[in-house]
Amino acid sequence: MENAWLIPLFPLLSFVFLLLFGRKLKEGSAYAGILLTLASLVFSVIVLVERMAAPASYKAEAVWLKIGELELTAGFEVNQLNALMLVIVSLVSFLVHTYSKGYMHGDDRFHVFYAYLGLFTFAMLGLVLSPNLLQTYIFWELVGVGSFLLIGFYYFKNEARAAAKKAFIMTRIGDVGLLIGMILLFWQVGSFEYDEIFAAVEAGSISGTMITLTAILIFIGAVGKSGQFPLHTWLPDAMEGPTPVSALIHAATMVAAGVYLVAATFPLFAASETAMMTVAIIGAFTAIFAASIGLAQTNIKRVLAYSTVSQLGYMMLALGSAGYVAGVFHLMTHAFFKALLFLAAGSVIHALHHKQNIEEMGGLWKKLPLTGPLFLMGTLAISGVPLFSGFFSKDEILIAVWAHGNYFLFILAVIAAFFTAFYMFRLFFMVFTGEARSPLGNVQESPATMTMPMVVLGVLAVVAGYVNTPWFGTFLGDWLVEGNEALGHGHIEGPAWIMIVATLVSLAGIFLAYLMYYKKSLARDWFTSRAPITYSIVRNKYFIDEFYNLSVVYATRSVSLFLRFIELFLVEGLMKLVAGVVSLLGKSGSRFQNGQIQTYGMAAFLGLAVLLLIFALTGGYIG
Amino acid sequence: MSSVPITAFLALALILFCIGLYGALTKRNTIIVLISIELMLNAVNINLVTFSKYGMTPAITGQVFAVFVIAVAAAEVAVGIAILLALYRNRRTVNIDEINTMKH
Amino acid sequence: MNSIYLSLLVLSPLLGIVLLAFMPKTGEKGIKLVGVLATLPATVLALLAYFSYQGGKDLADYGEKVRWMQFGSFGQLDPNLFTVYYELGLDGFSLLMVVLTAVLASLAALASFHIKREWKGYFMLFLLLEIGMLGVFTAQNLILFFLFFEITLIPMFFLIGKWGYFNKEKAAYSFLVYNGLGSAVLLIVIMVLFAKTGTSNIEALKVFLNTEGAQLPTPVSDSVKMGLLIALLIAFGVKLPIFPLHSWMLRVHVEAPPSIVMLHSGVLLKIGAYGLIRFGMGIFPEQFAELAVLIAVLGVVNLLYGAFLAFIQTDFKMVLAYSSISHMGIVLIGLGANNEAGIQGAIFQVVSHGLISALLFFLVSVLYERVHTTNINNLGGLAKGMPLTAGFLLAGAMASLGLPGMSGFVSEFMAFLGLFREMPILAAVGCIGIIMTAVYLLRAVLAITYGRSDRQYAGISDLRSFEWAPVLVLIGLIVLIGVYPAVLSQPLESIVLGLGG
Amino acid sequence: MDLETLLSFEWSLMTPEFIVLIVATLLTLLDLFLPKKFNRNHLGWIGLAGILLALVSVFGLIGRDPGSILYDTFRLDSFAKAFKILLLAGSALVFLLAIDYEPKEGRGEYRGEFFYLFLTALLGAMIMSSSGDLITLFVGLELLSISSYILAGLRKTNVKTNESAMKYVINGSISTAILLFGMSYVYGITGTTNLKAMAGMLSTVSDPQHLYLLGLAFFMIFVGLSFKIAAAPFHMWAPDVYEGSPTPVTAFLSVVSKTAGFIIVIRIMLSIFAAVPTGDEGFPMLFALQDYIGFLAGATMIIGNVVALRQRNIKRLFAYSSIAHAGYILVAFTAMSYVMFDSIWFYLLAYLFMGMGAFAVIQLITAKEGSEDISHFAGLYQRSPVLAVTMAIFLLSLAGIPGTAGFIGKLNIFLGALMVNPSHYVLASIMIATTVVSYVYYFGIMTQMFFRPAAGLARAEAAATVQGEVPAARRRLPTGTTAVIIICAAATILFGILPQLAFDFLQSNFNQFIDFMQ
Repeated sequence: MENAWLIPLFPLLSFVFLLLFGRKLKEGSAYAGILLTLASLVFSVIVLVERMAAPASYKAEAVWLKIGELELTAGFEVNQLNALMLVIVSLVSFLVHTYSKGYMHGDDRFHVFYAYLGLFTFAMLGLVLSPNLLQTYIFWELVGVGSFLLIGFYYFKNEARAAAKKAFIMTRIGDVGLLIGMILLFWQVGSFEYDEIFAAVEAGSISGTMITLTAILIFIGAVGKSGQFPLHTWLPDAMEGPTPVSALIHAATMVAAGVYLVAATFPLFAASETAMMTVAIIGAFTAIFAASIGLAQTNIKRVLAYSTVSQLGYMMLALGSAGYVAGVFHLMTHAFFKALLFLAAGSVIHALHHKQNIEEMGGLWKKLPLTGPLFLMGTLAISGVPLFSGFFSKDEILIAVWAHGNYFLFILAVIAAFFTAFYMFRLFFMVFTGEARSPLGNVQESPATMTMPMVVLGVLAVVAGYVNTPWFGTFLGDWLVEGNEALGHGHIEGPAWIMIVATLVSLAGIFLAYLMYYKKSLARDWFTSRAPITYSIVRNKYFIDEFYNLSVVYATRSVSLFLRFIELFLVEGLMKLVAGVVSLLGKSGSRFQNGQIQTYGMAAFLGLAVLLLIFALTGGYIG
Repeated sequence: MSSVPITAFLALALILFCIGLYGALTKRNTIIVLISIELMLNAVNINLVTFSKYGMTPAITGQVFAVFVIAVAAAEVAVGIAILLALYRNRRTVNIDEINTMKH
Repeated sequence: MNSIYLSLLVLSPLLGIVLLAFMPKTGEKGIKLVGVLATLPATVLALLAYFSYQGGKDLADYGEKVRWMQFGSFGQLDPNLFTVYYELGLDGFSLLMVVLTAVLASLAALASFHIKREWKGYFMLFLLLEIGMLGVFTAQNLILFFLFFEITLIPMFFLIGKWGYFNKEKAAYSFLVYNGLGSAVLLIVIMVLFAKTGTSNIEALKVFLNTEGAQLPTPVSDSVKMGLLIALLIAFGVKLPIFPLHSWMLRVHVEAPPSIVMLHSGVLLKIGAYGLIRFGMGIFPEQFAELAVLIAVLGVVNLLYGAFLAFIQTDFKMVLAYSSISHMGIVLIGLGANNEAGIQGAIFQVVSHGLISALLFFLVSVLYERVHTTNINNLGGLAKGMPLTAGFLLAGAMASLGLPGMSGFVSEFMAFLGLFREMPILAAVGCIGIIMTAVYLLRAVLAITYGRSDRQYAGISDLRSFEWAPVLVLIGLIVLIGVYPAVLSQPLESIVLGLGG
Repeated sequence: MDLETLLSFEWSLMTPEFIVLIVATLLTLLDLFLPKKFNRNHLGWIGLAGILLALVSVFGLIGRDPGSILYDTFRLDSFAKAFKILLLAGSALVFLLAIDYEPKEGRGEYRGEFFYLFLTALLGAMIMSSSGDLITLFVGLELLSISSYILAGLRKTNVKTNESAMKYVINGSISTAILLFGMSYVYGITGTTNLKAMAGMLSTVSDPQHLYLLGLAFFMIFVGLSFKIAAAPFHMWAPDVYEGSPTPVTAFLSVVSKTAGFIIVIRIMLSIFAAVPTGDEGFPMLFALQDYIGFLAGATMIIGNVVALRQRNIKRLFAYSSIAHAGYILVAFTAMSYVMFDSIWFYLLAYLFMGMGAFAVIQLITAKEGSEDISHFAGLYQRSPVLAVTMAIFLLSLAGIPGTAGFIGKLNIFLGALMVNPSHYVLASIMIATTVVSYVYYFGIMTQMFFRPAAGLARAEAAATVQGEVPAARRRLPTGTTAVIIICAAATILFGILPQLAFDFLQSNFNQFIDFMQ
């Protein structure tokens, strides 16, 4: 555990190494990346195991920056939460590294891709290990850059450029919130260390309003990263990046960082009811809002993107409802099955030569014997079908919400679950069943490097749930909250009917999708024809992007133009004025110099006269 | 004789000076300008002599000074006329307001 | 006490000037070589000083003091009265600035390989400029400071006016007039202090003006002090530049040759900050505290004004120019906070922006060499033709927008840390600037490097030979500071503790 | 007075004056009797030798305690010595210029005058500097003026020259008249023309009417004198006269004659009006009227610098610039600080070198180009870099850039203006602001020299240079001018870097000029 700090260094090494020698290695770069991430995976597992054994959390720090008397430290900490995260991140990262070997095959910037992956993994692991807010923020930003670079990997595509820029800027908006929040906290507590902050919160040395304020500011940061409403629009666009990236960053790890942050600072939130409420409401709203958009998308990756947004909303909802364990649990399961879904989608896209529109797909079940079933597993998991991982975690969340008494939010969550089940199976049926709706060319299954990781994730998508179930015990939960009351209980008891409701709802969703897209006994436009406006609104994602373009972007431009006006007329004008006055003086002076001797004499005489006049008027001396 | 008050002399000098100044600054003919300047200098002489006779502390130096002034004034005018002649040779004019090729 | 180390350091470029004076006009290679070599001694000595300081050497040992001139005949009363010494010295802050200057000078000399004509005159002026800059940071009294300060003025005028781009003469003049006015105001301040206290030594002034009942030739009232401080603010506000006084600096950034702009925005602008901290804050602490709010406000205004205007520029150089304004706003923010965090942040920003803008402008010159335009509308997809340049450009932009792990972040962070303590609301407003920085930089840089690439840029060559050195050195330093800020903070400890309310 | 009283005087005090006088007479006679074909330039060298001799003798006298002869009409005090040095050094340089001066139409029959008139003018200036009596002052002044009238008009056949001389004479005479009128009143109140005696008398004046009269006299005298230093309101003659006169004469007017002007200003003002007590606590009149002088100083600086912006003729431009410099020096005079003498002396010294050097270059260029338009400096850097660089040095010094004597001089003046209490903030600000304005035209010339390509005749030459031929500017560089340029450049830099050389000289030899009033 003392060597946990090594874990992020392996990927960093791969980053540097590939930057320097990648050009020579070409595709060989893959091995460097894979091996190094494997190393960090191994270490993380070791750490996790040790962590299981020894309850006490470990922390090591050194002074990083001295400001007068203030000393800012940097170091690393291992506790239950980040031990778990370490494994999730390094595992998914490792799998994605392997997968990409096949997926990115033949790209002339292959090595760059792996370098970027390394950078991102390094940042993400570092983020997880951070013992204080400052360090968190630092890696938080680095993660953002990693994602920025990978989204913009196809730099020559203007869409990619736009998407990358958008992602960076929108997340940065959130980051500023985080920055302000943590600085305010710093001046309250006098330190960025989590434990000291929590101690201060415990001791009640921070005013309630300040807690609420800082908590919400930090949450804004989380909103930005986790693509929560209203800062969610970047995440779907981020699908411009290569699909493995979507799996790694925009499903499993970085977007989960927001949830992780809230979880990591949970005691702070717990201390403020308002903050909790905000988190819960935003979460719930995002969940249903994104799910509803997912209903009408036709791009395979975008559907998944919106479902990610909605699932993250779920997690936020859980945390906001004091369901710490539920949130983290869902974070874990979601990481697995969503990564699986993305990789599977990736393999579909790979097989169809980068076709992404599901309207053009169909009947791939036969052609992709391995991808199909794996995709189905993922779909079942996310839809919360019993015995799949998603089922347990989602169930935990619902219970937590109910137990916390947010009945309205509970209903929203249930509806969201219904939507989820519906659009996921809509996706599944449209892609894999029926007939191909367009010539697909020759389609064959992806190479092993791509399928193997999917298999691993498939297994996890199924079994991951059993670490924390109402039936076989909830040791994940118990372990997570061990020795820290502030996080709440390992398992919240809830009425049994919730589980049944959840199951029914998801099944209903599946059934509806079945009718519409498989049996076709229910016309596809049954709903759309009835409510065309609603449909177009949903299809256009509630026109959020358009709204932003009209408001924020336009406002910025106009401010700039106004300032330019000032620049031209005030600043420059002032300068010109002064210069003009001087030269005018010069002109009049030289005109007075008219070459007439007598004028000169007259000037002297007038000067004398004026002096004498003043002298006479002042009756003598001014001094 | 001494019934004439000092102020009268001073006033005379002042008036003479002003006339001279006026002439020097307004006349077109350079010769007249030079003459006006002579007037101004003579006003000075009157002052000096007056003071040396009727001043609070009469002293001969005033008159000495006056003599110097007269001498110098003569020299000055001589030079002035000489330059004017040179000018006249080249420009065929003594009108002071035409001597303005250099300006601004 | 009296080592000639600093004199050697400051005057070492003179050697180069003399050498060049005797070289034939036409020997391009030789001239360039001598020009670059001549900047090295200073660099070596500066680094030596830095490391031996890290090794525990006392900076006071570098001090030197020689009687220079004495006004009036007050020798009998007091040999020091109205006497000006030639005195150089170092403290943590000036040490950093000297190192920065020396290093940047060497790199800029390398960048000057892009200069096309009359290398002889160019390098002679260049070296003269370096002397001025080094002197400014080592001068221990105001008059000497002013002397070096003005010495930088002349070479700059010629370097801009002769080797600049299209509108060079106009740029040179507005540089001259603005800075002339600035230094004029500065001179008045200096002379008032000198005339009233009889000394121009900075330390002595600190003591005289801040101890009750100090023996002065003529008393200095608080209102006078305030007036002087405001005058200082204007004087250095021109250099920095502060909002309404900045238009000259835009022209310089656009018209001057990039190698000179490296020095200009890397070091010369920083003289403003240096002066404000050294004299404004050092000599008039109380008054400075009173003005803190004003300064912070000015800082935020600079930050936002620059950022928003950079957002709509079409010339990349213009974007960088406005971004300099914006970043100097952060310096002011740090000073306005007027607490340890803020001041240290400001100083960090001074150094880090020096490095970053130098890097960016060097890349600009590399770019201009190949594509002969800096208009972002005509550029695009350069990542194809010159991936390395593009990559470094992106890295530079990231550093400049305050990416953690690079120097920009540390300074920005500390400045805001400081300001949030004193005036949270204002600071919060300032944070908009952080977002805007990202917006305009990405807009510009991505427009140049990403996107469809015109085939006309397909065949262009990437970084080559001498162009590597500046890029690597600068990136290296930027990252070093970002990862291990102690390299800067450690020399500053004493100073930061000394300053600040 | 009989012979032995005459012999009893310490004539040695007048050695420098005698030397100059003798040389002047000598030159006159030689010029009269030497054959026509004899090259009159030798006269110039003789004159130069004489001046240098006089200079040496002044240095010889430095040790002497202040003394006065001829019943206090002639006094040799620190002030006189210090400023005579300036006058002599200035004239020496002028001579070097004059020897090389060759107008288009040739110097024909008046070569001789050209030299000995300089000497008589110099003599007048020297007399002024050490005269203790209004009459001698006046005579000295007129000796200087009349000689310079003739010098200004020496190129008889040249219209411009005639005109400038005419203007000079008339304005000069008017100023003299005004000056004398003022003097006459002072004499009237004191009844004596001896400065020391006057001071004695005036210190007891209390009758308000007399004070009022003195006030009027003060202004008349000041305006009268402002002509000599070319300061407002009597400055307007300067540009025309400078433009029209032969370049050496212009140099003489702007350097030596200006110095003489300041000498007489200080002499009269300080010895007469500093003595007059005013108000209740006997505040000296001069201080009471400071603000008027300050006002004029400000006006002078502004007019000089602002109008100079619009000049195209180089000599005219320098006329305005010299007006401006007169303004700067007046600031020092206004302040009346402890360092007044030092600062004025040093500034005049600096101005001597930078101004003279600049005029030397101008003479060189204009002689070659045959025109005085600024544009003829274009591309000078290509044609002869050295010349361009030295000119740049002079310009920088005039603009008061650090590292040159001009800067130290300005520094000194500032110090004076600000160290007195109440400080002259306004005046100092005007001074510095106008200095910045002056950057524009000084650097304008540099722009021509360094940035602009050469035009016309010059271009051909530049081309020649490119082909490696020796350009005219470097070909047959006239000895005198070259010497002046070198000396001036060296001195400008030297006193800019090590002003203490001059300061030490002042402080150790002249003991703060305390013997001025005794």
